[in-house]
Parts: sequence; structure tokens; C-alpha cells
Amino acid sequence: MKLYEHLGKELFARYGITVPAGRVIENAGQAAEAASELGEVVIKSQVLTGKRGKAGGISFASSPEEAEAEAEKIFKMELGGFTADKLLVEEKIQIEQEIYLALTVDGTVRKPVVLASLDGGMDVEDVPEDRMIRWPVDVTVGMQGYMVREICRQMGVKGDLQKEFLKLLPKLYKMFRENDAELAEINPLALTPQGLVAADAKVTIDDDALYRHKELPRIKEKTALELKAEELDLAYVELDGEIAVMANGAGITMATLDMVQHYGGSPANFLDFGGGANIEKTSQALELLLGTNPKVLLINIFGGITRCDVVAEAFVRVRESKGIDLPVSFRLVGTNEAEGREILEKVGIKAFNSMDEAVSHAVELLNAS
Amino acid sequence: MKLYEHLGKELFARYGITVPAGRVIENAGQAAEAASELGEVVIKSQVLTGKRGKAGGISFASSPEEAEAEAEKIFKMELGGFTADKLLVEEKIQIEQEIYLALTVDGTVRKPVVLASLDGGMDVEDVPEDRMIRWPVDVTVGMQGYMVREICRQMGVKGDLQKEFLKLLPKLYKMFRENDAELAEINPLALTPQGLVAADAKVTIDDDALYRHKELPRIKEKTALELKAEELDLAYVELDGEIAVMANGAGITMATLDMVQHYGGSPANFLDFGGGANIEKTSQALELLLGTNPKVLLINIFGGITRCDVVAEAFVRVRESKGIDLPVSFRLVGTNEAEGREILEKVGIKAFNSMDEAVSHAVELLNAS
Amino acid sequence: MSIYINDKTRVLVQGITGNQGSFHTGQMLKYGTNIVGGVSPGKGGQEVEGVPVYNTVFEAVENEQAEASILFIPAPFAKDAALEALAAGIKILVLIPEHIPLQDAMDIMAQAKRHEAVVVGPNTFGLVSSGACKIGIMPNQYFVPGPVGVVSRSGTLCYEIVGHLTESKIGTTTVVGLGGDRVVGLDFIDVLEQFEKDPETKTVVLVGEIGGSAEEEAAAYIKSSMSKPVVAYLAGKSAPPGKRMGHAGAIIERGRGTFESKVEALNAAGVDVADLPGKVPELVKTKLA
Amino acid sequence: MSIYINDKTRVLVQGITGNQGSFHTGQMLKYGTNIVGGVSPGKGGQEVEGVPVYNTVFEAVENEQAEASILFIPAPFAKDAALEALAAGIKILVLIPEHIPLQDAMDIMAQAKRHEAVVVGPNTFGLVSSGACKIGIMPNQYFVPGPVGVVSRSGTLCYEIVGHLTESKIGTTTVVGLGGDRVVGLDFIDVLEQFEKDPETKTVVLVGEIGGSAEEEAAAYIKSSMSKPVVAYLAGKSAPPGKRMGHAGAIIERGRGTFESKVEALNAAGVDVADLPGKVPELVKTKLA
Repeated sequence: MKLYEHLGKELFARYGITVPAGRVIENAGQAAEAASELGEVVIKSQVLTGKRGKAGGISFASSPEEAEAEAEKIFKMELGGFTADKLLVEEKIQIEQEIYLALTVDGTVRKPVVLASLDGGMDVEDVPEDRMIRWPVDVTVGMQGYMVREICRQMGVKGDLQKEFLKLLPKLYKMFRENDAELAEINPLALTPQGLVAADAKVTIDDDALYRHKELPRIKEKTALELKAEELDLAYVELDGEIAVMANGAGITMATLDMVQHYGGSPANFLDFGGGANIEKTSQALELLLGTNPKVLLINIFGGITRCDVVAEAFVRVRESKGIDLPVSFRLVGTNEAEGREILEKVGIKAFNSMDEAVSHAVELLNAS
Repeated sequence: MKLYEHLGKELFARYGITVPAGRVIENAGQAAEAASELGEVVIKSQVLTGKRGKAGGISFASSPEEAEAEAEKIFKMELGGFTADKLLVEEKIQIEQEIYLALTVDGTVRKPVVLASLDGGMDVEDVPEDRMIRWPVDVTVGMQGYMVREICRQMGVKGDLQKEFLKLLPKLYKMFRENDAELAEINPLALTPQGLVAADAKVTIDDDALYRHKELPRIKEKTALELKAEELDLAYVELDGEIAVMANGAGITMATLDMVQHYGGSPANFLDFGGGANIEKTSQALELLLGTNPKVLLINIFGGITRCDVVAEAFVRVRESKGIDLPVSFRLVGTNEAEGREILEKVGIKAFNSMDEAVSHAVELLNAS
Repeated sequence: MSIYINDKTRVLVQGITGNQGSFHTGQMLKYGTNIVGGVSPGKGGQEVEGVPVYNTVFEAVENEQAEASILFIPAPFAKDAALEALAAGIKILVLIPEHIPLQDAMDIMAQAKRHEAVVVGPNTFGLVSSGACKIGIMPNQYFVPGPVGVVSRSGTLCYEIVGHLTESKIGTTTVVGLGGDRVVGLDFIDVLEQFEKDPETKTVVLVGEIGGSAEEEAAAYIKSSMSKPVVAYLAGKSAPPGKRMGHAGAIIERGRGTFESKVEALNAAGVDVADLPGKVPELVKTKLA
Repeated sequence: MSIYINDKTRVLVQGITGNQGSFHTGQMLKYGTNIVGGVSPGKGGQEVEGVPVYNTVFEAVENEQAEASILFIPAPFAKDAALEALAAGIKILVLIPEHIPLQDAMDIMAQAKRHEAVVVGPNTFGLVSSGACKIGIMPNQYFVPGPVGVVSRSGTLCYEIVGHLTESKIGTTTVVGLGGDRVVGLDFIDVLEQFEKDPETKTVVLVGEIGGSAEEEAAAYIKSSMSKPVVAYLAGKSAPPGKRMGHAGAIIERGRGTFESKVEALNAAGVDVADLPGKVPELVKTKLA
């Protein structure tokens, strides 16, 4: 779960990390009020899309009037498909140097890793490899002073700035671990006459750990269907094609999409309904799929803990209750395969044995539609 | 630094460990007030000596009048050489079972170790070995649920009581680590109808870590000389013999005391003035020693980082300024030995080469005095 | 020889009294796995499928000398159970649960390293030494002995491919599911090293997917250190960037972990990448021939 | 052969620019120790006694391939410096400072175990391979080569006893100070094992004191596993219970760690315990004869 910048900064502040003075506003009038308190300000759209600045979601103002006018503009802007409900109005800080600093999880070393570079402000992928210091942190040790000194040495940082890092990094690490963050990125980390200030905040919280962070808000910058899928605990991604796909298992669902494309079709979605789902959950997954108004339905089941009869039964129920009339291509093998096929045959559907046959048939159905 | 019971219980409470409702009182009148609030009470002398109960420092009262009378008695009592400034008046709790639980440091395994036994209330040394569960805690892992379950299994604890331990032990461990405790003992840990209650609290904080616990009170249940030694950062222990001993290094100081006894004398103290002390500190150590009014002074220097000339110089200075007239036996070898001997010879003292000679001479001086 | 586990391996089931735990205990026993005990706090003394249940892993290890353990424990409690297994001396730990928090997974891996234990998963179907020992949840019938080692990041897709091999009368030595999470224990290289050393394994199938850099690292290892032929299939060719495709690890972020970069790396290491799952057996046959 | 260290050992000094650090760097160099570098954050690029100073241990290890390190760092910062040394790959770590908090010492020891490093101390004079390499603060002149291994919990008392040996023309192979704190790295048994294996060591002197159970455990080890003769001296015979005699570990608590129990255990293991420090050489001579 990605946190809006202002929420990330609230978290930072709770851990003693300096952020610019600012106000969260919900209408343009409040921007004028904030600017009259803060003086020269920067106004930032609170959306989760990256490249917000390039798209015009960040603006400056040196008077309350100007702030109100800029805020009005930004409130109307669509950024990455979303308009912002809130803006962050912050004092304009005096930046001497822009630094990049982040903590993320490195699957290769299975550790949190510090990323630090004096090339702040740039997109992380644009920083040259040798200018980006990577330091994996042993979780049994935690963030120690020596690690910060060594990171600083590798960055070429000394003296007072090193002292600032010695204060900052243990706080950032504590925040990262205690809040189950996957990413805590400060870019730019601004060196000002008052020390290091987090001028931006990109914090992502591990969805799987949200249950132990009741204090954190729940951010829902998703489409209606994605939200529905999340409620049902389904792995669902909206795509823009025409064949709705349902399968059991993330890998095989991806492979099914790839195969749809391979045979010239286009998938409408990724939907992994998991292993061992019951009739209820399977039905809900199917109903969700129909909501996308696809032209063809493709179901690919390789039953392990998933039972073929359960999927067939759920399909027949939803078909009857919702009156599905779109063409269906069904692949059904594995646990209780015979029972499942029998159920489908009663409604006139012959299930395929192979994924290949089912997918190419789905594409044929699409071309015929 | 040992904490008074009431301070230990305050720490416990801060970590969510249940302690009996209670009041700290400073005069007998307050005992009556406390008893009128709490009902039946137990009144406990706040001294650091063990076996406080057996010595009469704990009493029960069922009315405010009785509480006042008992408190009066306990305030007058001398326990382990000290009278209490404060008493703890607590509600009398309904104890179904007495359990022993402690966290301490085990030098052999170099880890914190949980000690747990269903034979609570007894002195720890009286609990049979096989009834005392010992569980070393890996500090890189911390106290995890599985450890508690295994400790419970070994104790023969199940069901609801195990659930109580699952809540209690992580709190105790957190308290122990975060406060740099050397010992956190709950004996008895009382099983009551409301769950586990810490009926006593013995908490010792690591002196070497006090600097990072400004929030903790400083307990000074020491003799005036011991307090003075502590201020001077000297390792000093008062004994009841007649030969004052000063040496450099804990082991050699102990060995000097042993040798004094070996030759039939009795040491007045243990004083290790450390290695590499300057004239100032050495002088202060000597002045401290003279405060005990010994009959003979024995100085045993094997100089490594300690310089013989510095010790000799300090001795001569103190001798002159304070007018030391008691007999002295001096052993002086090691760094700058020649210079040191010369300084002593000027005031008519011939230093010995060997510890043996110096100690036996000191005993002769004592016998001659 | 077989890698990691064999028919003698003494296996424990943590969470044996739950629905999944008891069902898969039955399935593993049917496959021939030497399950010596189960653990379920508070249920010690019971039996599940004839297997004795203990209250703690320590008790089970003491009584049954278990060496491996498989976890059927809800994600919020999985870290505690995993650390218990490691502390009690378990050397092969299979973590079935999905949704284990990332920070918990890192804590588990740090301790596994200290205890020199092998962790498979989390979010894996487990591993199987075909015909000898299955520690996992995969359907029994597809895992028959043969000359091919299989290592996969995903579950059902792996069954699909092993199913194609079985249809083509090609059996497997060992099949390992690495797990779909971002932080998992074994990685491709660990398993490839074992396959390279295993005389029974003649050819290896690697089933990867988009996201992360595991396939690229595997390719580098294959290029530098493997003499045996490797065939691959990769899922996610059609996936858009920035979207998690079911697995936490299956996401193209910041331009890294793309299908193209993986194919390129594998091809450069001499690995043929099948364009459909069903094409894997053909490629394997050319290597075995 | 020598144990732990020899004339080739590449030694680092952490805290080299401080008073103690620079003084003892000079002393160790005079003894012949192969000091390759020093560390002092913010002072990189300087020199002390001709030794190059680095900002971090990583930098020093990278440039000088140091294997051992000695710490002259104030107690509140010692844990950080010790963890740095261990993380940077130092395998012999000598902790001179006293007053390191107990919890810090336990954290250091846990990491040392993970890194398979040897920690000497804290609150130790260090160790010396006589005539070859001194990593410590003991006076140079007493440590001359010979056939006796010495291991001690205390400092000056150890010098006293080694001084007596030197007077009697008996030299030492290696002398190790375990340190006076309650939690230290090496213990008697670790060092006795090394002496048992070291062909140059013919007899061992163990200098113990009251408190803890290290001497009793050493006695059990000597009884079960040592072929070489051991002579002991124990300080604290006259110490009252419940009082810390200077060392954090030198305290008779709860009836444990008494002089009598230690002498009894050592005698039962065939170890002669000298009643005065000066009697040690006589006993050693009977063993060497």
C-alpha cells in the first residue's frame, strides 16, 4: 500500500525525521490560508503516481493569492488517471544540495538495503550504478553507526553532513522496520542551512502486514473492480483487452495471458483466484470477471488443491443466475476432473484437456464474435 | 545498581506487567491512609537486603490502625545495616500458586537466561536443579512465543497459565533489555484469580550502562566511604580488618588480601585504584584509605600502565599534607621503578621488590603496633 | 543420489491438526514421505493419520529426530513457528503459507543463515524427490522418477510443465518450488548448484517469471558454472509494468525484471526458452538425446 | 606453532589517535607486532607511529588486509566499533575497554559467533604470542618465549605470576587475558583446547578468581580432555560473599562461585593450586621436569 506524500511525511516526523513545515488542504481557499502562514510555498498534488512534477502536479507560489490560483489548477488536474482530493502546501526550503536516500527490500540478499546517492532529485533508474551506494542491513544487527560511516565514506560524505546522516539513518530504519515498509524513499533529501530535510516521501507498506498496523490509514487509489477484488482477496489486475481470463495460480495465469497474446488475442484482465477456493469464492470471482464486459470468457484450471467439480459447479450457478451469454472456453484437468466435466457437459460445454486448445479456441471465439 | 522493590514494580508496570495496587509511604500515618483505600494490606520495608521477610521487614494488617502500628515498627527496624526511608503498602492479593521467574545474564553462554520454576517463594538457591528451567535467549532473535511455549512445556504449564506466560515473558524481556538490567527477578510471581501478578520485584541495573538511563533514579544504599569511592571511580569494598590495602588491578588486589590473611593479618578493605591513574587520582585513593583509620598501610604496585614514580609522588604528597604517621609497607616494581624508589627513599622508605616481602612486613608491622 | 531430501528424511508437519495440515499429511504419507511427527501447540498427545502430535518442535525433535519440517500455519504466526523450527535444529524448512510479511520473511532468512538451514518458500508448493519424498502440496501423480530436475518460482504453472513432461514420458529427479514472494529462502542458483552435482539429473528445467533479477543471476551462474543443459519457460511476457501479477515478486518496477532482459540473459547463457509451456518437453528431448 | 596469533598476523588498532591507542601502538610495534593500520573516524589520512590511519574498518581491511584488531574506544562507543570490526571481517578482536555495558557485550558476542570470530575481553590486557606478536597493553619485558601457556581472568595478577616465571627463567608460549567482566568472549576452555593442541606448550598456568563457574567448567574440561599438566592460582580466598571485588565477575552470589568450590573442582581434575602467586614457578617446574 502506497502512502500519499503527506502521510509518509507524518510517519517521518513521528520518527524525528525533519520535514518542511506544511499543511494538508482540501480546497483552494485553504491554500491561501496556508501560504499566509508559511510565506513562499510549494503546492503538491497528493496522488500516488510517479513523475507528478513533470506532469505539472507541483507548483510554487509567493503570495496567498497565487497559492489559491495554483491550488485551483492542481485540484482540476488528472494525474495518472486520478485527481487529487488533497494538496500539500509546504514552506519553500532553501536547498544547497539534493541527495537520494531510500530503504527498500532486496530479494537477492534477503535484507533491507540502503540506497544512497549524492545525485538526488533524479529518477532512481537514471542514477549511474557507481554513483548509487547499496548497503544491505543485517536485521539481526540493525542500523548501527558504523554502517552509516561506511555508507558516507563510499558516498564521499564527511564532517557535518556525516553527522546528519548518523542521526537520520537509524530513524529511517526504525520507521521502515516498525511500520513494515517495503520502500521508504526520500528524493530529494535536501541539505539546507538547518540540516537534512525530507523534501519528499515515498513510503510503501507491505500489504501482508497491514493487519498489524491498525493505526495506519487505508489508501484506496484503485479502480472499482480492483477494490472489489481486494475485498474478495483475489489477485486481480485490469488490462485493456477482450478475453476475460481466470486461472488458479499466479504463474499459470500469467502464462495464460501470454498464450492469449501468442495466439493473437488480447486479455481483459489477470485474475488468479488462488488454490483451493470454494464454490462461493469461485462464484464471486466469476461475477467480478463479468463486470468487465468481456467478449469471451477463458477459464484455465489445473486442479491440485483446487477441485474441478467446485469450479464447474460455481460456473453453472453463476451462468444460470446471471444469464451468461458470452462465449466460453474452458480447460479443466486435475482433482475431480471427471465430476467437473460431467457438470459442464450437462449445460452443453465440452472442456478441453490442454491449455493450448482452450486458449486457441478462446481466440477463435473472439475472432468469430 | 539494585532498585528498591517499589521502583522495580514501577518499571514492571510501565511495561504492562501486573503488580498489586500499592502506595509508597514515608511515615506511619500514610500507612493508615493507604490501608483505608486498599483494605487488607501487606506492608513491606523498602531496603535492598535479601531475606527481608525472615528478618521481619514484611507485615500484614487488616485495618488502618493496625497498618499504622505495623508501619511504625518496620520504620524502626534495622535490616542488613539499613533502616528504610520508605515502605510499600499494597493490597493483599489472593495467591493460588507461587511461581519463580527471573531474567539474568549467564556469563557461560553469554546470553540473557530465563529462570522459571513452579517452586516460587523459595530462595532461588534452594530450588532443586531439576525444578528450575533455564532458557538462554538468543539476543539476535529476542523473546519469541515459541520460547515461552517450550519453557512452559518444560515447567509442566499448560492452557490458561501458558497464555499468561505468553503475555508476560516478552514484556519482562523488553524491560530487561531496554533498561540494561542484570537481573529482573519476580519471586513470587503470584497466580491469582485475575492472572499472574508480580508480588515482588528485584531489579538490578548494570552500573556500566547507567549513563544511558537518565530517567532512572540513583540508589545510594552504601556506606559513606563506598559512596566516596564511587564518586572517585575506584573499586572499593569495606572489610573489617586492620591493614589498609591498595593495589592496581582487581586480581592482584584480591591476591594481596588473600596473602595478608595467609600471613595472619586482616585486611581493612579492597581498593583497586585501576591502571594508569595520575597523581591526583592516586592521592584521592590514598586519602580515602586513611579515612578508615587502619593500623597499617600496605601498597602493592606492579606497574604496567601504572607508573611507579606517580604512585610514589602521590604518596609523598599525601603523607606531607595529611601527616600520615601510621606504618607503611610498600612494594614497587615495574614502569619507572627506579624513579619511584628514589622518591620514596628521600622520605626514608625502602620499597620491597616482592609482594611476599611487602605483605609479610605489613603483618609484622601490625603485630608490632 | 537425490538433492536436499530422500526416502529416509524424517519430516515434521507444523500445524498438523488444521484442515490443510491434516489433508496434506495424508497426501504426503500416500506419496511415501517419512512423516515422523506433527506439532500443534496444546494438542500434544493426539494423532493425525497415525502420526503423533507434539506441543512444541523441540519436543518433536527430541522424540522423533526430525530433520525437515513443513509449515501449515497462518501467516501471522508463521515467523514464530519458523524460528522455532530453526532453533530446534530443523535443517530443511518448507514454508507453505502465503502473505507472510516481508519483514518477517527477512527475520526468518537471517536466522536460517545462522543455523545453516535450507528454507524453501514462503508461498511455495514445496519440493519433491520424485518417487521418494514429497514435502509439499503438489498433486502426487505427476511426480514420477526420471532424469530432469525442475526448479520454479510458481506452483500451478510448474505442475502444468511437469504434466507436459509426464505426458511425454519424461520423469523428474527433484522438483523445487522457490515460492512467489519477494524474499524467499532457496534461489535458482542454490538449486542449480545441487542439480549440477547430482549424477541422476541430466537436464534442468527452469520455470521463471517477470520481476526481480533471479533469472538474470541464474543465467550468469549457468554461463560460468554449469555443464548440464538447461531449458527455461518464463511467464509474464504480456504483463504491463508496475502491476503485481499475483506474486509479490512478479512485478516490473523501475524498468527492471522485464521478460526481454531475462530471455536475453538466458539465451546468452545457452539456455533455450520455450515460447509455450507445452514446448518444454520437445526442448528437453533434444537435450537428453 | 602458536595459538591465535603469530608474527605474521596483520593487526589493526581502532581508536589509534587517542592517548592510549597511540601509546600502545608504539609499545606493540616495539614488541614486534605487525600493525598494519589504525582506524579513527574523521582522521583518515593521518599517520600514528608511522602507521596509516583510516576512517572506517572496512577501508582499513580493504587496504591492509587486517585480520586482527585491538580496540581503544571509550565504552559507550565500543559496541559500534566492535560490530564494525566483525562485519568487516576481523577474526581476532581484542576489547581493551572496561565498563562496556553487559547488554552490549552480549550483542557483540552474538555477532562474533555468527562471524566465527574470536573475541578477547572486554576488560582484558589482551593476548601475546611471546616473542612474536603482542595484541594488548601488558608490559613488554615479561613476555619471553618458553614452554608455558598462561590464561588469566585478571591483568596485573597475571603479570605478577608471569614475572615470577620469568625470574625463574621460565618463559611462555602464549599468554591470554580473558577479561574481568561477567560476559567475555574467550573462556578458559577455549584457550585450554588450543594449548592442548599446541606442541610448543608443555604446561599450562590458569589464573582464576572467585565468582562465576568458569574455573569449575575448566576443571571438568581438564579432567575429561587434557593430557598436559595444569597449575592454577586463584584470587579471592579471603573475599566476603555478595561483594564485587573490582571485576564485575568477581562476586560470590547465591552461594556460587566460592574459592573452595573452585579449588575442589581443580584438585579433582589433578590441578595443583598454588597458595601464593610466588609458588607457581615451583609447581610448574615439577610439571616440566
